[in-house]
Amino acid sequence: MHKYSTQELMIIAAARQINDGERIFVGMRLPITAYGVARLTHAPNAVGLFESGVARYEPAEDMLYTMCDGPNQFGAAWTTGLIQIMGLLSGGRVHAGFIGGAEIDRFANINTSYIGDFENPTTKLPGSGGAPDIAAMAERLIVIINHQKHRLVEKVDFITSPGHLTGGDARKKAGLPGGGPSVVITDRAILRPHGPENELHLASVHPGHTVEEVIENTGWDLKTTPDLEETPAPTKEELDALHRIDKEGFWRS
Amino acid sequence: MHKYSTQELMIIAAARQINDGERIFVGMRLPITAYGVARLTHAPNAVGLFESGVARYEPAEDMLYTMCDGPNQFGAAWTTGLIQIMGLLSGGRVHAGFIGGAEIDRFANINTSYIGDFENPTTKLPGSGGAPDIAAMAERLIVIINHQKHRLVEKVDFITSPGHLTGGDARKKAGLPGGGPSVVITDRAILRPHGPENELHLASVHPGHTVEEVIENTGWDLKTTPDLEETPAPTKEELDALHRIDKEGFWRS
Amino acid sequence: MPDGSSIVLGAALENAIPFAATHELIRQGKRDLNVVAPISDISTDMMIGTGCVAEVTGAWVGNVSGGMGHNFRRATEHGEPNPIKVHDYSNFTIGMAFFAGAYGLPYVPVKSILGSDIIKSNPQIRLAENPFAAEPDPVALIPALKPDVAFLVVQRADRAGNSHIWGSTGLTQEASIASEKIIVLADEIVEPEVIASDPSRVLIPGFGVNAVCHLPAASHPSPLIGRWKRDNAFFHHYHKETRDPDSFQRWVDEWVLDLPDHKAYRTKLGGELEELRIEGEAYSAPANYATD
Amino acid sequence: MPDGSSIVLGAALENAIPFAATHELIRQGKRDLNVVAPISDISTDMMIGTGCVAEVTGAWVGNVSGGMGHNFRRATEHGEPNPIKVHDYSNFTIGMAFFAGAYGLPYVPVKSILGSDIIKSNPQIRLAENPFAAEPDPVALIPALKPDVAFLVVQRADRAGNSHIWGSTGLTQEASIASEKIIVLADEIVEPEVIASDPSRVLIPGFGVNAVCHLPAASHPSPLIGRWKRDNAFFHHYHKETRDPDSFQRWVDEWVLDLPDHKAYRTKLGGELEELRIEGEAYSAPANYATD
Repeated sequence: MHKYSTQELMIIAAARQINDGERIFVGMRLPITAYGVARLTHAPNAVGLFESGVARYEPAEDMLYTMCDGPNQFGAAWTTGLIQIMGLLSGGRVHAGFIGGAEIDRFANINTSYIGDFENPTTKLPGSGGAPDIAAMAERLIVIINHQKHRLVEKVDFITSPGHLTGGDARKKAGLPGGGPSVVITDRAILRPHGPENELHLASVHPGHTVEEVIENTGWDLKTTPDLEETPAPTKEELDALHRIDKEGFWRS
Repeated sequence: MHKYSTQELMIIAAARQINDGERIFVGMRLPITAYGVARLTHAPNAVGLFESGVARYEPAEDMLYTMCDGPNQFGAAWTTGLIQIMGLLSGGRVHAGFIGGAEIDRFANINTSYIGDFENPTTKLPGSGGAPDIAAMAERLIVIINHQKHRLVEKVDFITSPGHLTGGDARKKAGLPGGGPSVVITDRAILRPHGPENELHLASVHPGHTVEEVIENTGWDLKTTPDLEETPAPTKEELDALHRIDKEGFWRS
Repeated sequence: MPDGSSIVLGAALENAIPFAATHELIRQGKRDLNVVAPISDISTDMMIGTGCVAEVTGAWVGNVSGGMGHNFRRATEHGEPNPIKVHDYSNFTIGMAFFAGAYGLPYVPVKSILGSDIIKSNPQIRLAENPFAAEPDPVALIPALKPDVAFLVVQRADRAGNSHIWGSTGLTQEASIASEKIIVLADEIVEPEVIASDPSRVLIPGFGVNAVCHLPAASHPSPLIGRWKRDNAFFHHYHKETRDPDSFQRWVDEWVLDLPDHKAYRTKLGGELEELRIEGEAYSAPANYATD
Repeated sequence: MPDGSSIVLGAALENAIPFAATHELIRQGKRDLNVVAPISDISTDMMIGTGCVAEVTGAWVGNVSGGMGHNFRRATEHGEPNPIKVHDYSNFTIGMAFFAGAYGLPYVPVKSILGSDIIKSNPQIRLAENPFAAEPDPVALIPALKPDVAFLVVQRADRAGNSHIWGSTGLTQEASIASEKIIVLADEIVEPEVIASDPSRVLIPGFGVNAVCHLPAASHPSPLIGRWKRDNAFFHHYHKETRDPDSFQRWVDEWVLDLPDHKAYRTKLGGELEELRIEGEAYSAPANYATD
């Protein structure tokens, strides 16, 4: 067995959500690295889309601080405007999007806007960026978030990016074309919507973590899927790919 | 006095409608030549816009058969898309547009679509192109048409491009932002909307033509403006500019 | 491509019209097509004349050099060779319809078709009130258009369809992205590095392209910026030779049906085509994409 | 530019942010501004901290390298130095608002903000039904945004403001054209022939530009493709040094208020700036615009 960090496991678990040939809406940091790992392993024909106006085949050669940095633009498939790239999303041409968040609730609604009342917030978060658009329009949504009780909550204070709203087919009723969150990857586990209510269930526990610990660190009464499993540890191929992308070991510690 | 053809007079009369510094939506053939004459004489800071996605300062160096020909693109200020250029029009940034037509009526509505009933036309004309957009949105509209009784009619069969509709402030009521036709230049005369009804009146008769002849060749009871004048003959400067543009003498005969 | 498809044969207006694709569709005897574009010059007229077309969705059909399109008139006025249905748009409103189709908007509200009887002849366009205005403020709602296949001519592409285009593009980008499939006709096939050297010159990325064909002069007789001049005489010749159905049949036999492919068409043009080839050099100033 | 103006300080997202303009507006002590952009990184945060801002219209305010924007939080949570009103948009919806403002559409109907509470926090966005759908089909109507002034950084421009930009542009084109005035900050001033050699690389033509300033590295610490790398350390430094109002005041004194102009800022950066200068060469393949 190979040594890996929790962050590395999260990235690799996220990379596994990408299928070959798919168009993926990639956010910053962790998702961008996950995209790179997927391209270098099982998804050599995936396409990465960045809302600022970039589409890439190969992952960038150098470390990126933002999606707009030179190395993400050099040799890109397309450098264009936001409307062209987010328009692919809005036009239903994007298979999956990656987003993070400050809070997520049991129907996978995500808050990156306001803690407390939006008219008088206790904490003002930076805001939405393009996350609502990605959550609304991508065929499926992959969410990455750190697993703490104050982040995985019964009900978010503000739905920045719609998950399954009030559950069941609420998304469809609200007129949302995209399929919504299909998976939530945390540093402890993988959660998936399950059953007719589309409530997030525990689907997989990362090696070294327990079901009890995951439930304790979740802000609602977390149920498990019938086929609960342990997240497979990263393979050597996956870790090699990650180390090729993450040259400086940013995600290793 | 200098020799000139009727076509040359029409072009020069049209060129005089362009003020310096204006953004002008230029069509093909006669208007493109008129734009060139204006730029080389009294309007050296005008900008020419072409709906295919071209903006130019200097007129093209070579003969153009269409606005998309290479000489109209080489050295342009901007080669882009239709939405960017027509969007300037739609956004209220265009001072004047030039259009022609097969039929025009006494409120300066223009038909380039159907003669007869549109569901069963006796003649199907090529259609609108961008003319309705230009007629709707430009601050003012310059119309160029040959002066024949079957072209200047009481009421057009089909309003492709709106003039003053049913007259008066009908344009405003219809929600049209642009000011509508300000002048109609023919091979015999210049007509302008006049009075509260915005009906086309005879404003200027070209040298060598008479008021009676113009009225006879108009399909409605054409009235004259109080300050009816004779169209000033082209100056040497104007004719020189035209011959610089029209190198091959296309408009001379 | 099945009969009954809606197709875009160029959307740049008078340049880069994919005549090579037009000819091939005529040779294949496609039927019941809906030809969708602001203006595709005589490309549309010759497809109508050969009975390929059931519907025309656009702003203008004719011959930009010669005026009227004779086949278009015969079909709309007398139902010859078959009646066709015309869906009228202005250039800006069909642009908004493609924009909406490309980028997932159900419709776009515009001002620029108000007052035009096109609102009457095209029942797809609806009048509504702008809900944001305090006073009555009419707008016209243009629903999204999503054609089945777009054909476009580009100056250069790599084998994956990553394409460079320069010069005015009309509605090429919006019409292509709105379409379910995109077919690229490339004047030149280049190495991927050439395209990747300038990702801002890409109008349509390869991942959206379904097929790439290497076809020099595919836009003849329309021009392709920096590659081929407009063959104005050819347009006039077409206008003169298609005044009646018989002469049109002779024209289309000679220039389309009796030729096996676009290579034969280029060979038949011979020296006439060579005279249209742009030999001069007027290169763009380089842009640096270095990262360090 | 009067107090109370609505301004766009870059709309490309994380590159080409016109920090030189931000600094100058702070020095001039502008008040009651409405800062409009999807994301302008710490440009917005420092304008809020110096009391220039009454309203923020956008999708994200913070520090892309460091996370939260401390001044943004102080203003929204505690009204320090003054309360500000936030008009929430997502990136695509503010894009559509600029598109509508640029191209004369009163509003644009979108799907992509449905289900989000942004519809509640921003009453400008209204829900409606798609009149073209047979079944109930909700859409969100995004009204046009038309800011007063847009500042943008370009790699090169001529003295008339005809500008070349390459790399991703976010909403630069739509936000600029939507604005009443456009101010160009050019990294390099070139002869008109350089720009005219490639009219397809023009994002904003000179006839729409109100002023051009020659300001190298005007986007520092954000990157400018092919010219300047991102100064990531500077963003982290800002994050660390602006945690409380006093330390922010020291930072803004040192880096903005105590400096007379952008030249002094560049001099102060000195070798740090030189290390960000891109020295390499990775040129675009030429495009030929010859006509004959």
